[in-house]
Amino acid sequence: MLTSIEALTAHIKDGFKLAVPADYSGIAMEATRQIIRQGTKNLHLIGVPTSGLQAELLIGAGCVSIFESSALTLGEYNPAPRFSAAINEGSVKIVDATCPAIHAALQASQKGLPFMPLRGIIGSDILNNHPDWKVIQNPFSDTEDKIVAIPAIQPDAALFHAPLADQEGNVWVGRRREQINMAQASKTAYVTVEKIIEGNLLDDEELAAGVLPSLYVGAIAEVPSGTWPLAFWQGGSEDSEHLNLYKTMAATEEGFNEYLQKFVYSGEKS
Amino acid sequence: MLTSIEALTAHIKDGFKLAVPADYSGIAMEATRQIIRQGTKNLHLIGVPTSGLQAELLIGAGCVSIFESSALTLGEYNPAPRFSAAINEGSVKIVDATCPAIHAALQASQKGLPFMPLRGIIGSDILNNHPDWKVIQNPFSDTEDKIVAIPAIQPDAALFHAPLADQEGNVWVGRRREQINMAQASKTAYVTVEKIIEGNLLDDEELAAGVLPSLYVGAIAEVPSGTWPLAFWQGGSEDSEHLNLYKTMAATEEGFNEYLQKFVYSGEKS
Amino acid sequence: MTAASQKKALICFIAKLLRDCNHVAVGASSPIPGAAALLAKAVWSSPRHVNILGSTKNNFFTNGSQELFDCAAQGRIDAFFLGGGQIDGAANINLMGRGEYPLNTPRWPGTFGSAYLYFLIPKVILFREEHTRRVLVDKVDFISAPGTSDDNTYRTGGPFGLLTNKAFFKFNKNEKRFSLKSIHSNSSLEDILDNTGFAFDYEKDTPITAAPDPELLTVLDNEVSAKIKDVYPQFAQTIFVN
Amino acid sequence: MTAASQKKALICFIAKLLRDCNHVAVGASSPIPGAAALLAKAVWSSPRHVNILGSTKNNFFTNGSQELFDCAAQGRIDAFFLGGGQIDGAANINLMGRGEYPLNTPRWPGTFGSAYLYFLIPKVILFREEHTRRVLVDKVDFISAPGTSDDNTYRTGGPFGLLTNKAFFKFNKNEKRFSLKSIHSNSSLEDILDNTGFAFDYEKDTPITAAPDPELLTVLDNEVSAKIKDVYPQFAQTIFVN
Repeated sequence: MLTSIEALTAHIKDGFKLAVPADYSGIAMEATRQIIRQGTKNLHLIGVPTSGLQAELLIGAGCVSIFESSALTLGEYNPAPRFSAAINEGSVKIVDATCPAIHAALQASQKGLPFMPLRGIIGSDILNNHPDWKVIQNPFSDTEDKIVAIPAIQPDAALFHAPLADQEGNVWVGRRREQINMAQASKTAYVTVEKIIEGNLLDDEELAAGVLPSLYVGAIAEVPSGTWPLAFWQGGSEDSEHLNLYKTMAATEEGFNEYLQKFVYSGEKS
Repeated sequence: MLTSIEALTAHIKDGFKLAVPADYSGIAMEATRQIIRQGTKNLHLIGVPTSGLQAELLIGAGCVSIFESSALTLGEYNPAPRFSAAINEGSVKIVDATCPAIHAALQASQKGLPFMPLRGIIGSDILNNHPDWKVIQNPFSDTEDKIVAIPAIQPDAALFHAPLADQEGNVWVGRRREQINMAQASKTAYVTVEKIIEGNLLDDEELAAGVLPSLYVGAIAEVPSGTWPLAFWQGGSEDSEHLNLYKTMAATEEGFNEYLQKFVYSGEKS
Repeated sequence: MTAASQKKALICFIAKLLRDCNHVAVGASSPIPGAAALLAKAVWSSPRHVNILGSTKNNFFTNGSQELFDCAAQGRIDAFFLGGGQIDGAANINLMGRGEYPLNTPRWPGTFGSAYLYFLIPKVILFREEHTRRVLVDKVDFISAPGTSDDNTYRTGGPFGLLTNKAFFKFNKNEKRFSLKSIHSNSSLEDILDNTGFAFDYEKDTPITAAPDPELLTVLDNEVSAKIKDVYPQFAQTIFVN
Repeated sequence: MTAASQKKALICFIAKLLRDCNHVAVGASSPIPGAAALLAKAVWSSPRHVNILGSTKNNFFTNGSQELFDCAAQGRIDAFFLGGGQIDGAANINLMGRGEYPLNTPRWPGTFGSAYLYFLIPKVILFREEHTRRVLVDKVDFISAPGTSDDNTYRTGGPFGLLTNKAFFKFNKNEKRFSLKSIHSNSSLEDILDNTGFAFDYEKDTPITAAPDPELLTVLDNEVSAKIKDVYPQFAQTIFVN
C-alpha cells in the first residue's frame, strides 16, 4: 500500500480511465510527470469536474486519447497551448460536460446506479453534442417534465494529492470530499501525500471526519510538494514564475518538448 | 440562531415533516420531550433511516400522524410497546421503507432532483405496499432492466443532537455526515448540542471537515446530555436502568402516561 | 456442551466462512458474527477489513450512514449477515411481522436495509440461533427481502447459507432450495426435520458439524476476547470466564 | 476616471444589486463580484453569507466540490455571476469557443457549471468588462447555457442583467431581450449602440449610471480592502493605494 511514486504510477496502465480533481483540490503533479516518463498511452482522462495543467501536460505529451471534463483551464495563464493545439488538430477526442454532470456520473458509480437524473442542461449545446446523455420524462410528473439522465462513469482509478496518510493506508483529505467521492466511484485510488504519519488517522475523531478509509485506496506514495508547480490548499502557493515559463515555452510544440525534456524527463524543479 | 430549547422546538409546528436520525447518530431527546410538552400534533416523522425511542415516545404521546422509516427499534429493549399498540390500532399511518431508499429520497431533495433511482428492492413486499415508489426501465439498457425510482422527500426540518456548535451557527457533526445530508435535504435544521464554543469552527481545517455550515441551520440550543437516556457517540453511554424502566412502564397505556407525567412533563431524570 | 461453548463453536464456524473475504460488515447487535469476523481477521488477516456498524471505534466508515449502502453497491462488501423473524425455504426473509401486513401481530422493527443489501452483497449468511418451525417457515408472511430474483433483475448478491443453533444449510440458487450440510453435535437429522418448517435437500448421512479447531478457540480466548469485550461487552461476559 | 476608480465603481454598483440576497457565491477568479459581495456584507450585513469558491479560507462549503451545485438546486444560493466569451441578445452565453464546435478557434476552457447554475440561481448577473461587438454578439456560436427556457423546462433561475464597463442592462425574461438601464459616465448611448452586437430596448434619455455612494467607497477603502487583499491579493494591488 505504501510505496514509491514509480510503483504507484506503474499501476496506471495504457487505456486506463483515470479521474483527476480540479486545481483547488489536490493535483498529483509529480505523479503526472512520472506517468509521462513511464510512457502511458491512450488515457481516458476525466477532469472532476475540470482540469488544468495536469491535463494540458498529459495531452501535450501524447498520453491522452479521450479528455472528458467541463473545462480545461490554466486560470490566469490561459489559453492552454497544447490543449488548444489538440483541439485544432482534432487529435484528442473531447467529451465536453458541465460540472455537476461529471459529479453526477461519478456519484452514480459511487452508488452502483446505472444513471443519475440532473436538472438544468436542457437547451445547452453541451447536451446536443454529448455522446452518452439521454433526456427522459420525470416519472413522477403527470405533465411534460423532461430531465437529463447522466450514465455512470466508473474510472479505473482516481489519482490525487492529499495532505496526510497513515501507515494503515487511510488518507486525510479534510474538506476536499470530492476526493472521497472520486475514490469510491473508481475501482481504486492512487494517492500521493505530503506526509505519512505513524498510527491510525481514524483513532482521532477530529481527523476521522476528513478521512478516506484504506478500503478505497490502492497505493500511497509520500511526495512532499507533490502538486508543484500548482498550489496546494494545505501547502504552498503556486509557482507563478514557473507557470509563466510554461506558458512561454509551450506556445510551440518544440518549446513544449524542450519543457518536457527539462522539467519532466530530467526532473528539474525551477 | 443560538436560542433556548423552548424557542428551538417552537419552530416545529403541527403537521411538520420532521426528519430525525438513527440512534447511532445523535438523537435530540430533550428536544423530543419539549415537543411533547408543547403539544405538537400530526407530525410526519421520518426516521433516517430508522428511529427508536424518539419515535416511540412521539407516537405514544399522540404527536405523530405518519411514521415513515425502515424500522423502529429499541434494540435490546424491543418490542417497542407504544409503536406496537399504534400498529394494532392502526392509529398512525406507517410508510415502511428500506434504509437506502430513505437516504435516496433525502438525497434527491439535497440535490434538487424529483427522484433517485435505486437498485435492489424489486421482489420485496416493501415495494408492493409503498405508496410513492415507481418501477421504471433503465433508460441506458437495451434489454429489460427495471429499477426503482424513489421520489424526493423534503422535510420541513431536520432535528438532531451534535457535539459542538460555534457562535456563528456552524455545527460540528464529525463523521456523522448523515446529519449533513439530512440538513441539506430539509428546509432547515434544528440542532441541540453538548456545547457552544467561542470563535468559528471553520477556522480550523481539522474541525472544518466535520462541520455543517450555518447556512443550513435554523436554530441551535445548548443542551448538555441532550440524548439522555440514549447513548451519544461523543458522550455518555445509554441509561440502561431507565430504558428498562421505560419498557416496564410503557407496557400499558396507563403506565406510559405515568411515564410521560414523570419524565416528560415533570422533567425527572432518573 | 455449555451455552458458552456452543456460541464459541458458532463463532469459529462463521470465522471459517469469512476467510475468503476482504471486507466483512457486521451489525452492532450481532455479537456472534462480529466476534467471528474479528477472529478471522486475527487468525488469517483475512478478512482484511472488518466493520462493526453502529459502533464508533470499530467502524471505519466516514461518509455517514449511507456509506454502508454505497459500499455494498460498489461491490466492496464481501459478506454480511441477515436474520429474520421468519425465514422460508426459498431464503425469503421477513423482518416486518407475523400475520397480515400492515396490522401484524407481532410487528417487528421493520425491514432495515435488507431489501437492498441482500441483492448486492455476494455472501449473505442468514444467521438465526432459534431453530423452530415458528422461525423456519414454509412461506414467510411478508417478504422483506426475497431470496432469489429472476434473471432480468439486477442482483450481484444473495444468500450463501443459513446457520442456526442446530445446523448449517447451504442455499442452492438455481433450485431455490436449502440443502443441509452439517448437523451440530447437540442435534440430529430427526430433530432438524421436526423443527424445520420448510422442505430442504439432505443426505441420510449428513455429517456432524466439525468441532471447532482448538487453535481457533485458543486465539479466540486469548487474543480476540479483549477486542470482543471492547465491542460487545455484555456478550463477552456471557462467553468468556473473566 | 482612473482604471482603479472605474473598478471601484463597478464594485459599488454590484454591491447594491446583492443587498436583497442571503447567500452570494462567487468564483475565486472573479475579484470585482467577490469584492462587491464582501462590501455588501460589510455595509448591510446582507448578504449574510458570502462564499468565495476555490478559496479555502473564505469558503464555508464542507461537502466537496459538488456542494455548490447541490446548494444551488436547494434554492440556497441567491446570486451568482457568469461571464462568457460571447453573450447574445437572448442572454445565451458561450464559454466554449468561437467558430464551429468542436474545432473552435479559439477554444476557451469550457462550459464549467454554467449549463446548470444558470437554471437554478434566481439572480445570475452576467458580468463582462469588455463591451465590444466581439463579445456582445447577435447570436452565440455555441450555447453553453441558454438565457431562457420554455415553460415545460424546470428552471428556477436565470439572467438578472448584464454589467459591462460601459453600461448596465436588465434582462426581460418574457421578451427575451435586454433593456438598457444606465450608461456609465465614460460612455454614451452612441458608444453603446456602436459596440453592442445585439439589439436591445432603450430610452433616448437613458440615465447615466449613478456615481458610487461616497460612504460605500469609504467602507470599501477602509474596512473591506484588507479582506479583499486577503482573497484577491493581485487584484487588490491594482485598486488600493497601499
